[in-house]
Amino acid sequence: MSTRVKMILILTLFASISGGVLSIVYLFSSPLIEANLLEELKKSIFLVVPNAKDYDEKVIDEITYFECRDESGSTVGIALPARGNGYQGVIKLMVGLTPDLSRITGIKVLEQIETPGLGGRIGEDSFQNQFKGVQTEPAVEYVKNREPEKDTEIQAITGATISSRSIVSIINKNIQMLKDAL
Amino acid sequence: MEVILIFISAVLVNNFVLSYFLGICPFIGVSDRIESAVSMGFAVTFVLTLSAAITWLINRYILIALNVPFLEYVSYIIVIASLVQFVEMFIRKTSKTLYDALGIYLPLITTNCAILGLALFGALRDYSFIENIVFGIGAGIGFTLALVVMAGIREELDLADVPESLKGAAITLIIAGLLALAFMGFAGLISA
Amino acid sequence: MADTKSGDINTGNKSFSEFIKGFWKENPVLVMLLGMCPTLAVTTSAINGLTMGLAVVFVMTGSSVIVSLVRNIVPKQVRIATFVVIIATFVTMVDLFLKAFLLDLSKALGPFIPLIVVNCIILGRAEAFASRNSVWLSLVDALGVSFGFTVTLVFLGGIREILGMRTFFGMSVLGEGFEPWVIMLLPPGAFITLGFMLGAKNLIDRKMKERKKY
Amino acid sequence: MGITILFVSLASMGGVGLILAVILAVADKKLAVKEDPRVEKALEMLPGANCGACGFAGCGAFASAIAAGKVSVDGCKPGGIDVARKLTELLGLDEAVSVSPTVARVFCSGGIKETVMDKVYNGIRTCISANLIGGEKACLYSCIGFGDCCEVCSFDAIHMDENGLPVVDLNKCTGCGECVKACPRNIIGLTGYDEVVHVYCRSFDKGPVAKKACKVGCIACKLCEKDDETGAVKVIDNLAVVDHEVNKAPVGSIRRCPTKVIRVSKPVSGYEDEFKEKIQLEAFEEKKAGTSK
Amino acid sequence: MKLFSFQGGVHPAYRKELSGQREIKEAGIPEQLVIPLSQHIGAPCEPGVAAGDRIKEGQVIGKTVSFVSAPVHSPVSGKVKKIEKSFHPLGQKVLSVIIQPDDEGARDYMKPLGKNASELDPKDILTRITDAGIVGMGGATFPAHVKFSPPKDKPIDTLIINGCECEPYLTADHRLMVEMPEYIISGAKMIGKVLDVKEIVIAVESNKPDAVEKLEKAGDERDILCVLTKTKYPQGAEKMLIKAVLNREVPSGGLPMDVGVVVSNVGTALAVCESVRDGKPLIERVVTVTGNGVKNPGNFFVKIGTPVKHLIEQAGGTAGNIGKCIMGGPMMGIAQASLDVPVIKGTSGILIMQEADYMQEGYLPCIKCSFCVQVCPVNLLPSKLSVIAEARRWDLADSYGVNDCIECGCCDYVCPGKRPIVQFIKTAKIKVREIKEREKK
Amino acid sequence: MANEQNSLILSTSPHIKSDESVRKIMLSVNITLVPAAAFSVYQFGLYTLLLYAVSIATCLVSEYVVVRLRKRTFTLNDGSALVTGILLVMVLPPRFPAYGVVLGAFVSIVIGKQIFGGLGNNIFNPALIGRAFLAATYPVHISQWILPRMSAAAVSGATPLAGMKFDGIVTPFSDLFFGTVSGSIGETSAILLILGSLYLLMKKYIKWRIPASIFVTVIVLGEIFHLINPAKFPGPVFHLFAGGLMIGALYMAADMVTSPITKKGCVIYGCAIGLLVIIIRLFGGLAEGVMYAILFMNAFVPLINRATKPRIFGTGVNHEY
Ligand SMILES: Cc1cc2nc3c(=O)[nH]c(=O)nc-3n(C[C@H](O)[C@H](O)[C@H](O)COP(=O)(O)O)c2cc1C
Ligand SMILES: Cc1cc2nc3c(=O)[nH]c(=O)nc-3n(C[C@H](O)[C@H](O)[C@H](O)COP(=O)(O)O)c2cc1C
Ligand SMILES: Cc1cc2nc3c(=O)[nH]c(=O)nc-3n(C[C@H](O)[C@H](O)[C@H](O)COP(=O)(O)O)c2cc1C
Ligand SMILES: Cc1cc2nc3c(=O)[nH]c(=O)nc-3n(C[C@H](O)[C@H](O)[C@H](O)CO)c2cc1C
Ligand code: SF4
Ligand code: SF4
Ligand code: SF4
Ligand code: SF4
Ligand code: FES
Repeated sequence: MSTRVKMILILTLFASISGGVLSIVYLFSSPLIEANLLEELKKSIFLVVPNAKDYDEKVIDEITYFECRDESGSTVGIALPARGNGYQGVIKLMVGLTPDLSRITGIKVLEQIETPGLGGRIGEDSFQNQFKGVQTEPAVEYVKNREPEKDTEIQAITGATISSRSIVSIINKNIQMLKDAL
Repeated sequence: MEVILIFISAVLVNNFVLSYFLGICPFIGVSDRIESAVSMGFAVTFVLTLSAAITWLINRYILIALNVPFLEYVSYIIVIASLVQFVEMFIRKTSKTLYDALGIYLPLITTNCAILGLALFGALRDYSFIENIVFGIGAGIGFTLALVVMAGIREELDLADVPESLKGAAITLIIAGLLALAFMGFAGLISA
Repeated sequence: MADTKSGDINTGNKSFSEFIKGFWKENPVLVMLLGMCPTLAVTTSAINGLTMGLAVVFVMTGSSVIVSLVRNIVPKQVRIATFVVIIATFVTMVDLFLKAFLLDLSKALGPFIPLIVVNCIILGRAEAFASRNSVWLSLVDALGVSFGFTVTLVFLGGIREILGMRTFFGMSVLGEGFEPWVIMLLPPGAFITLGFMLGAKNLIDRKMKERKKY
Repeated sequence: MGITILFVSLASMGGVGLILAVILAVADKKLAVKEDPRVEKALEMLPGANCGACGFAGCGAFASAIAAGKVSVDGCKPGGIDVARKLTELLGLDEAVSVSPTVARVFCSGGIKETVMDKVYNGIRTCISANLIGGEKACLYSCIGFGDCCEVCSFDAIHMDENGLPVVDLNKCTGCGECVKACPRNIIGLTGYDEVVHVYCRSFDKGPVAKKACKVGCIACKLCEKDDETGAVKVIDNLAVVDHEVNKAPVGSIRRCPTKVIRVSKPVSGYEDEFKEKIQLEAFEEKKAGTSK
Repeated sequence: MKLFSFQGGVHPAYRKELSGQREIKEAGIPEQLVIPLSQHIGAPCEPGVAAGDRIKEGQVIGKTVSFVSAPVHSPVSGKVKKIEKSFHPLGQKVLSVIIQPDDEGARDYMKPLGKNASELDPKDILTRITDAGIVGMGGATFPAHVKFSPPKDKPIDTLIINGCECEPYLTADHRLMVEMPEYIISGAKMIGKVLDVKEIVIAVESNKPDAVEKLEKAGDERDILCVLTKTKYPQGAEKMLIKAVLNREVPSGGLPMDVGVVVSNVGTALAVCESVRDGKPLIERVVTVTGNGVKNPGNFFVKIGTPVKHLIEQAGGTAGNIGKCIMGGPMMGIAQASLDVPVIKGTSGILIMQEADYMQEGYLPCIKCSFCVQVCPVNLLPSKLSVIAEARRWDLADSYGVNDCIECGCCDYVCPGKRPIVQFIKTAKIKVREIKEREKK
Repeated sequence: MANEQNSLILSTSPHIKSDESVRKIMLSVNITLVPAAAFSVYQFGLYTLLLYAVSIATCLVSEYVVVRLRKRTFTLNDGSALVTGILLVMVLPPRFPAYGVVLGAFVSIVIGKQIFGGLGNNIFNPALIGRAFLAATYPVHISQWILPRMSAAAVSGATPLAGMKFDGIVTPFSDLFFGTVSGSIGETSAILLILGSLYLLMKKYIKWRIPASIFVTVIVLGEIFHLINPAKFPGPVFHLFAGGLMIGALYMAADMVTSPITKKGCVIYGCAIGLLVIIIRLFGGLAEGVMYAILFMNAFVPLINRATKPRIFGTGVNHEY
C-alpha cells in the first residue's frame, strides 16, 4: 500500500471513528445535559417571578420570553432574558416583570465577568433584591452615594457605577424592546 | 460600527493574550527577538483570519445544518491542523524567504490555543461571517501587538541586570502581568 | 533526557523515574512552559485548578495510550491531524461529562476545557513521547506529566484563591482582618504569581546545584 | 434518532477526514521538499553550547555544514573525540579520526604578589578596557587580572585565583578557545594536552626591565638555552620558547631557570600514564623535591 | 559677527585663564631627549643613525619607509646614546632614539625656499612639507603631505585653518595666533597654493577675539576669511567645524576631502611656513603646560623629545600631590603612567591635575536621562552604546554606529551616572574590529 | 619602580566631568515636589502625612533589602526610591488605608523596579506600577474621595473628572488651577506642580518635549471633541487641569528612566499619551486615564527608541555640495 493511500485511509478512518464514538457518548449524555440546562432555566425564572409554578416559552419578533403561571394557571408575570455589555464584558440577566410590565418582580444575573469584589457584586443578592418592586415607567434609574427616593430608583454599587449603570440600561432596553414587540 | 467595536475590543480591550489567556505558550516562546515576534505575529494573524472563515463555514454548514454540535472541537481542530500543515508545505515550496520568515512558526501555531479559542468564541457569539473574520484579524493584531511590545521589552532587558532566577520566562510572565495591568485602562471602552 | 537513554536501569525504576520527573525536572508548566493558557486562566481557585488538572489527566492518559498504540500505522504526513482528532475526541468526552454532571464547574472552566485539545502539553507529549515509546511507558509518562500539571495548577490556584478570596478549596483560611487582593483573581495577578513561581523554582534549582557542587 | 446521529456523525467526520487527507496527500506529492535528515541527527549529537569554536554561527550551522560534507568531523572542539566518532558514524565515513584534545593554558605567572603595581587604574574593570591604557601592573605583557577570560568560558573551566591570575581546570576545559579570544594580552594559548612544558611568561622586555617589573618573569638570561639537552628551548626576542615538535622534556632547562618560569603543568586526569612516560615527570618531581629542601 | 555652530556639544569650564595670557617662552634643552620613531599615523620610521653617532640639529634620524609616514629629525645637536624601545605617550613601547644634547649648536636645516606663497611652485612646497616631517599638529598627527595630496577625483575647494582650540585648558594655538599671526597666514597661503583651493577660512572660537584681531590685521581679507565660531566643545573637531562653517557633512567613515575640504591646525600652518621660509624641519612645537598641579602654568616652545618632567620644572614645579598627568586636553588627552614620557609632534598640552581633582568612585547604571544623546555631536546614542558594551553584546554595537564615534567625550562629561562611556565605546570598537577581522578569515 | 612621585592615576578620556549626578537630579525632583506635597497635607489633613511617611519608609526599606540580597552596591542613597515613595502617595486617594500604601510601595520598588535590575533598568514607572497594582487590588478604596479643606464644591466628594463623566458637572477652571477640588492627594494643585517642574525643565531634568506634546495633543483633541458636542465633552482647559494630567505629564510621563531617549521618540510618546488620555477619559470605563496611558506607553518605549534612532552624522545625506 503506498503511503498516500495509507494516509487517506488512516485519517478518514480515525475521523469517522471519532465521530462514531462521540455520537454514542453524546446520545448518553445529552438527556442529562438538557435536563441540567432546563433545571437552571426553571430555577432562575421561578426566582424572578416569585409565585410562578409553570411557564410557557414565547417568541415575538425574535424576542424570547417566558410567560409564568401559578397553580391556578393565571398569568402571574413575565420572565425576560436580557443581555448587554458591562464593564468587562457581556452580562446576561433574567428579569422578572409583572404581567403588565410596569414593575420588576426580581432580577437574576446569570452570567457576568465583572471585577470580583467590585462590579462582581452585581451578582450579590443585596444588589439584585433592590430591583424588587421597582417601577419601569418611565425608566429605571440609578443614584450614587445616597438612598433611592423614587420608585424607579436603585442605588449603584460604590466604585462600580459602570456595572450598575449597565444593568439598569440592559433592563430598560430589553423591556422597551419587549413592549414595542407586544 | 459593530465591526469596528469588535476589532477594537479584540485588539485592546479583550486582548487575546493579556485578558483571555490564549496563545500564551508562543507568546512566551517567541517574544525574545523583535524580528521573530513580527514574523510570528504575521503568521498567527494569517492563520487566525483563515480559520475564522473556515470554522464559521463548518459551524454553519456542518454542525448546525446536520445538528451535530458535539463534533465542534473535533471538526474545528482537524481542519485547522490540516490547514496549517498545508499552508506550511505550500510556503515552503513556493518561497524560501517567506518560509524562513513565517513558515518555521507555523507548526507552533497548530498547538496554539488562540486558534481554537477564536473558533469557539466566534461560534459562541453568533458573529456573522464578516464579523467573524474581523474578529480573527483583530485577535491576530492584538496578539501581534502584545508579542512585539514584549519582544521590545525583552531585547531591552537583555542588556539589564535582571536577577538570575527571573531571567527568561519568569520575568516575561511578570512583565505580561504588568502589561495586563496597563491594558486594564481600556476596560469599559466598548460598553460605555 | 540523558538518563532515559541509559539502558542499565531496570524497567520498574525507569517507569518510576518517568513518573516523578513530570513533577519537578520536567514539570510541564514550570520547566517546559507548555499548557500555559489553562494554567493561567482557570486557576482563580484551587478547585478549578484541580478539575482542570484531572480533565487533563484523563485526556492525556487516554490519548497517550491510543497514540502509542497506533503510532506505527500512522504515516508521518498525517500524524498531527490524526493525533489531534484522537485528543479532541477525549476532550469532547470530558466536556460532555462535565456538562452532564458538574455544570457549575464546567461553566467556571469555560472554553478552557475544549482548549485542552490544543494545549501544548498534550500535543507535545503525543509528539515527543507517545509517538516513540511503548504503551506502558507512554502511560506512565502521561500520568507523571499530567499529575505534575495538576499539582502545579492546584498550587497556583491555591495561592490565588487564598490571597484573592481568603479561602482555600472554599474553606476560610485567612481571617476577616485580611482584605482580599482582588488583583489575584484578575489576569495581572495570574501572570505575576506564575512568574514568581517560576522564579522560585529556578532559585531552588540553582541553590540545589550549588549545594551539590560542594 | 440515535442511529441517525451516529450515521451522520460517522459520515460527516469521515467526509471531512477524507477531504483533508486527500488535500494533504496531494500536497505531499506536489509540494514535497527534500531535506537532509542527517542535519537534525547531527545537531542532536553536538553539545549545544553554541560556543562558535567550530567557526560557525552555532551548533545548528555547524550541523548543516557537517551534513553537507563541507567541514571535517572534528571541527567541534568541545565535543572532542566522542562527538567526532559519532559524527563519523552518522555520515558513514570510516576514515579513522584522530582528534588530539587541546586545552587552554595561561602563560603569565605574575599575580598581585609578584608584579610591581606602579599606577592606579580608574575605569571599567575588564581586561580589554583596562588594556586601553595599560592596566595597573608595571609589566605591559602581564595578565591584567580582571577575568575577561573567565567571563566568556561556557564550560566553567577557568577561574581567577586569589593571586589575581586565571587558572584553567584542565579536566573541564574543552579547548574551545573563547578565553584565548577574550584575552587582550594574548596570555592564554591553546596547547595539546600532552604538551606539558611551557614558559609561563609572555614578556618581551629586556632582562633588567623585566626584572624591575616582576619577580617571576622571563629575564632572558639564556641559562635555559645553555642547559637544554634536548634542543627544544630557545630564547627569541627576550623570551624563552619551547618547541613542542621536539618531543622530549627539557628537564635541564626546567631545573636551571632562575625565576622558575619554565614549568611542567599538571596532567589532565585520565592521561596521567601516557604523560608520565613522555617526560619522566616522576623522576623530575623527585629531583625538584630534593633540591628545594 | 555671525557665530557658526553645530548640533550638540558641551560647555565645560574652559580654565583658559590659567595660561591664556602667558607669552610663549623657550623651554630650554633637557638633559636627555627621547625621540620615538613613530610620532605619526602610518608606518614607523627606520633609525637613520646608530648609537654613538654625533648629530646636528635638524638632521634626519628616522627615515620613512613608505608614503604614509613622516621623517623624524633631531631637535638638538648632540650624541645618540642608544636606540631602544621606550615608553610612548600612547601607552605602548616604541623604538626611540635617545639623544644626549651638547652645547655645540650645530645645525643642519634645509635650504629656505622663499617667503611668498604666490611666487612658489606648489610641487616644491609639497616636497618641502614631506621632507620637513610635518604632521597634523591638532592631535591626529596624520602626515601633512599625504593630506595635502588628495586623489584627482576629489578636488578641494576650501581650506579651513583650525584655530578653535576648543579643548579646555589649552592655549597653545591661541598664543600662536596672537604672537605669530603672519607665519600662520603665510603658512595657510602656502597650503592653499598646494591644494589649489578657492577659499581659505580661519575659524576661531568666539572666546579669542584678540587672536582674530591679530589675524585679520596680518592677513588680507581678499585671500583669507576669518570666522568666529561658538565657544563650545568640540567645535574644533573637523567634522563639526566643516558642518558649522560650510554646512557640509563629512560622510560617515569618510574624510573632509570627500566634501572638498581640508582642515589644518594653526600649528600645522606655522610649521609649513617655517619649513618653507627658513628650511626648519618639525623639531619644535608650542605646548601649554597647565593645570592646578603646576605652580606657574604657561606656554612653551618645546623641543620634540623633551620629557614631561623637564616641562614641569619649567612651569615652576609641581603644586600639591600630583594625581594625573594628561598629555593633551582634559577631554581627549591621554593619561600618562610616568613623567618620563617625551613630548611628541602631536602634543599640544600637558595637564597636571592634583590628586583631589581626578578620582571618581564607580559608576551607576544608565538612567536614560538622554543628556548624552543631546550632546553627542554625531547623533549617536551613547547611552545605548555604553549599555551594549557593558553587557558585552558586541554584535549590537556596530548597528548602533559605534565606529562613527569621534571619542570627543561629551557624553561621558555630561553623564550624571558618571559612566565611563568613552571607555566603553573604545572597548566596543576594538571588539567589533576583532570580530570583523575574524569573520573575514 | 624608581619614581619619586606617588603612582599616577590612569583612566581614559575625558578627565573632567560635569557636576550633574543622579543623586542631584533625584534630590531636585524631591525638592520640587515639596510645595505640592505640603499643600496636600494641608488640604487633606495629617493622615496624608502618615501616608507619606509609611510610603517613603517602605520604599527605602524594600530597596535596601533587595539590593542587599542581590549583593549590589549602588542605588542605596541616590534618592530615586524617595521619589517613588512620594509620587506613589501623591496619586492615591486621601483616605487610602495605610496597609495598602505599604503594599503599594513594596510592589513599586520590588515589582516595579528591582526585578528589572534596579535603578535605570525598569521598563514601567515604578510609582505607577504601585498605583495600578493597588487599583486592581483594592478597587473600592481607590475610588473613595473626600473633600479637601479648602473646597470650592459644596457637597459631592466626586473628583472633577468623575463629576464630568458620570454626572455632567464641569468644575470651574480656577478651582482646578489652585487645587481646591477633590482628587488624589498630590494631583490637585496644578499651579504648584507647574511651579515645581519649571526648575526641572530649566535644568533639563525633564525632557520638555514630553509634557509639551502631551499638553498639545490633549488641547487639540479636547477642543475637537468639544466642538463636536459641547454638551457632552468638556473643553480643553478642563482636560488640562483636571485630574492627574499635570502630575502625570510633568513628573510621571517625564520620568527619564521610562521615557524615550530620542527627541522624536519623546514627541511620539507624548502625543500617544495625550491621545490615550482623551480616549479613556471620554470613551473608557474609567474617569481618569493618565496612569494607564503612561503605563501603556512605557511598554512601547523600547520600540519607539528603536524606531527613532537619530540619523548618524554623515549618513543618509546627499554629499554633493
Ligand atoms: C481594577 C479595576 C477594576 C474595575 N472594575 C470595575 C467593575 O467591575 N465595574 C465597574 O463598574 N467599574 C469598575 N472599575 C472602574 C472604576 O471603579 C470606576 O472608577 C468606577 O466605575 C466609577 O464609579 P464611582 O463613581 O462609583 O467611583 C474598575 C476599576 C479598576 C481599576
Ligand atoms: C573632539 C575633537 C576635538 C578637536 N578639537 C580640535 C581643536 O580644538 N583644534 C584643532 O586644531 N583640532 C582639533 N581636533 C582635530 C581636528 O579634528 C583635526 O584633526 C585637525 O584640526 C586637523 O588639523 P591638522 O591635521 O593640522 O592637525 C579635534 C578633534 C576631535 C575629534
Ligand atoms: C518649558 C520649556 C519649553 C520649551 N519649549 C521649547 C520649544 O517649544 N522649542 C524650542 O526650540 N525650545 C524650547 N525650550 C528650550 C529648550 O530647553 C532648549 O532650548 C532646547 O531643548 C535645546 O535645543 P535642542 O534640544 O533642540 O538641542 C523650552 C524650554 C522649556 C523650559
Ligand atoms: C523627572 C523625573 C521624574 C520621575 N518620576 C518618577 C515617577 O513618576 N515614578 C517613580 O517611581 N519614580 C520617578 N522618578 C524617579 C526615578 O527615575 C525612578 O524611581 C526610576 O524609574 C527608578 O529606576 C523620577 C525621576 C525624575 C528625574
Ligand atoms: S578555559 Fe578557555 S578554552 Fe577552555 S573551555 Fe573555557 S573558554 Fe574554552
Ligand atoms: S589572562 Fe587575559 S583575559 Fe584573563 S584575566 Fe589575564 S589579562 Fe584578563
Ligand atoms: S558617543 Fe562618541 S561622538 Fe558621541 S558624544 Fe560620546 S564620545 Fe562624542
Ligand atoms: S548621560 Fe549617562 S545616564 Fe544619561 S542616558 Fe547617557 S549614559 Fe545614561
Ligand atoms: S496552552 Fe500553549 S498556547 Fe495555550
